[in-house]
Amino acid sequence: MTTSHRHDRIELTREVIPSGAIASEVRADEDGAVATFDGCVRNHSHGRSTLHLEYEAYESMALAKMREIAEHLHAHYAIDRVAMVHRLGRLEIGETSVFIAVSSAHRAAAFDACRYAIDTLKKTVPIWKKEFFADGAVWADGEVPPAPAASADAETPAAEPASN
Amino acid sequence: MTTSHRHDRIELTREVIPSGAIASEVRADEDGAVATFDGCVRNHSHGRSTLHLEYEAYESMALAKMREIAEHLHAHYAIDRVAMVHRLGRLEIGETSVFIAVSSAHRAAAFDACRYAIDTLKKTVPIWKKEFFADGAVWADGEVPPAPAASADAETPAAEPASN
Amino acid sequence: MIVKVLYFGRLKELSGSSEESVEVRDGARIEDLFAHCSMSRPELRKFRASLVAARNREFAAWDTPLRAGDEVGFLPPVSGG
Amino acid sequence: MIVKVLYFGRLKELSGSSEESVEVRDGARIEDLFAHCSMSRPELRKFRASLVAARNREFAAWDTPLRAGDEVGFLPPVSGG
Repeated sequence: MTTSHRHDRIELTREVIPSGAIASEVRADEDGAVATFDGCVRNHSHGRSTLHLEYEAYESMALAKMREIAEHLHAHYAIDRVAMVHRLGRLEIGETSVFIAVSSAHRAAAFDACRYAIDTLKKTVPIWKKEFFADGAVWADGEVPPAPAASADAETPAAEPASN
Repeated sequence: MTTSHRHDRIELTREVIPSGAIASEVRADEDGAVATFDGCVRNHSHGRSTLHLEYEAYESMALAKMREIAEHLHAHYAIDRVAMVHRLGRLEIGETSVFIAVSSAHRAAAFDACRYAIDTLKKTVPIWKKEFFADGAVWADGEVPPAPAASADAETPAAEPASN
Repeated sequence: MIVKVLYFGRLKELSGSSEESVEVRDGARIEDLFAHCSMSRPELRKFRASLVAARNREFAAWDTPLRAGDEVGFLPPVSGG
Repeated sequence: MIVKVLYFGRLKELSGSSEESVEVRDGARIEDLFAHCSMSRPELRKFRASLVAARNREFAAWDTPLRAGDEVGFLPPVSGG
């Protein structure tokens, strides 16, 4: 299990993401910089007009992976707080699907951490996007997350209450 | 003179910067990403407790230099809109001194452009910060903007109505 | 032993369910579980190359041995963000 | 000819004014103007090495010739952001 950083906000939600409020929350008095990334629904994809999107997630695992990203940021960048919120369900054009905010004393760490977070989220967090067009719907092309090639047979961890 | 990008918002202000509203404004329906940078007043500087700050600017030149930065972004990054607002006058701890937001179809351009903008603003825009501590005030150490080393005597541009 | 299987995205649509409990032999590995699940849903097989498996909410190799009560997800390429 | 001189930040505090009109000889360059302004305010001189000059809101070399009506700023290191 990872350390929990008290002020971080890691969430999945089916409501509109309150980006402004989240960006304000991550800032403490010792911070001089807040970098944010807002991923929002474009009106086009691969040359076709998008009507709306739907996102679904393996929710428990997605939250675990998002928390891992936040822990990585705290371990590798001189940052203060992290907020990372992804929306699920139906989203209209212009709505925010993911919002990430990182605060720090100095700007380089906030920028680097924010970018690492969204790049890694897109590669490793089990969330799926379905795109709805006038003539049908498709699951978006995605990224294959890196997974172990072979198991270390001898010592695979047991399921929760080690029921064997 | 540079082209003006209709939707850009380049401002100096003595009021609280409405970061959330600005971040929303830069997003159009064709954008999938908004990267923002919020520079805010830290409660410390070089190990001393900051009480408040004051910013002043060579306003006409600062606006011209900020517009130049925005034009550079449009020329060099695949972005949509730029907002760049700097506050002047007295600022309290936690208040935003500068807010930059950049929208684009894809995230890399928004991040790169936003970062170029704040890095360049800090080096080239004539704005000065005075830091107030319990035991006095100092003008912050700054950056010396790059300037031409020698003039091209023959063809210096004339002052406004070429009064000679 | 019984394990839980989860399907997401296009796999959920193909398999017609998001979750099922499956009985597998002791010593079975994730790849055996996938083979079992594909028997009744042959369309799953053509996605095998692009899938990643998760065991108890962690990415896992296909040769990972299963234990009773494990939660296994077959994950199509992810597209969050 | 007359040019306008602007002071900012610590220079404004040192010089006791933010703006003045200065009469310089025809053909004067920015460095001549600075020398002129420093005569009545010798403290300005010690900042010379860290200053950048602007002419009509554009950074300018110290040897830039002036024209009547020019607006010249002596800019300390900038610290916005």
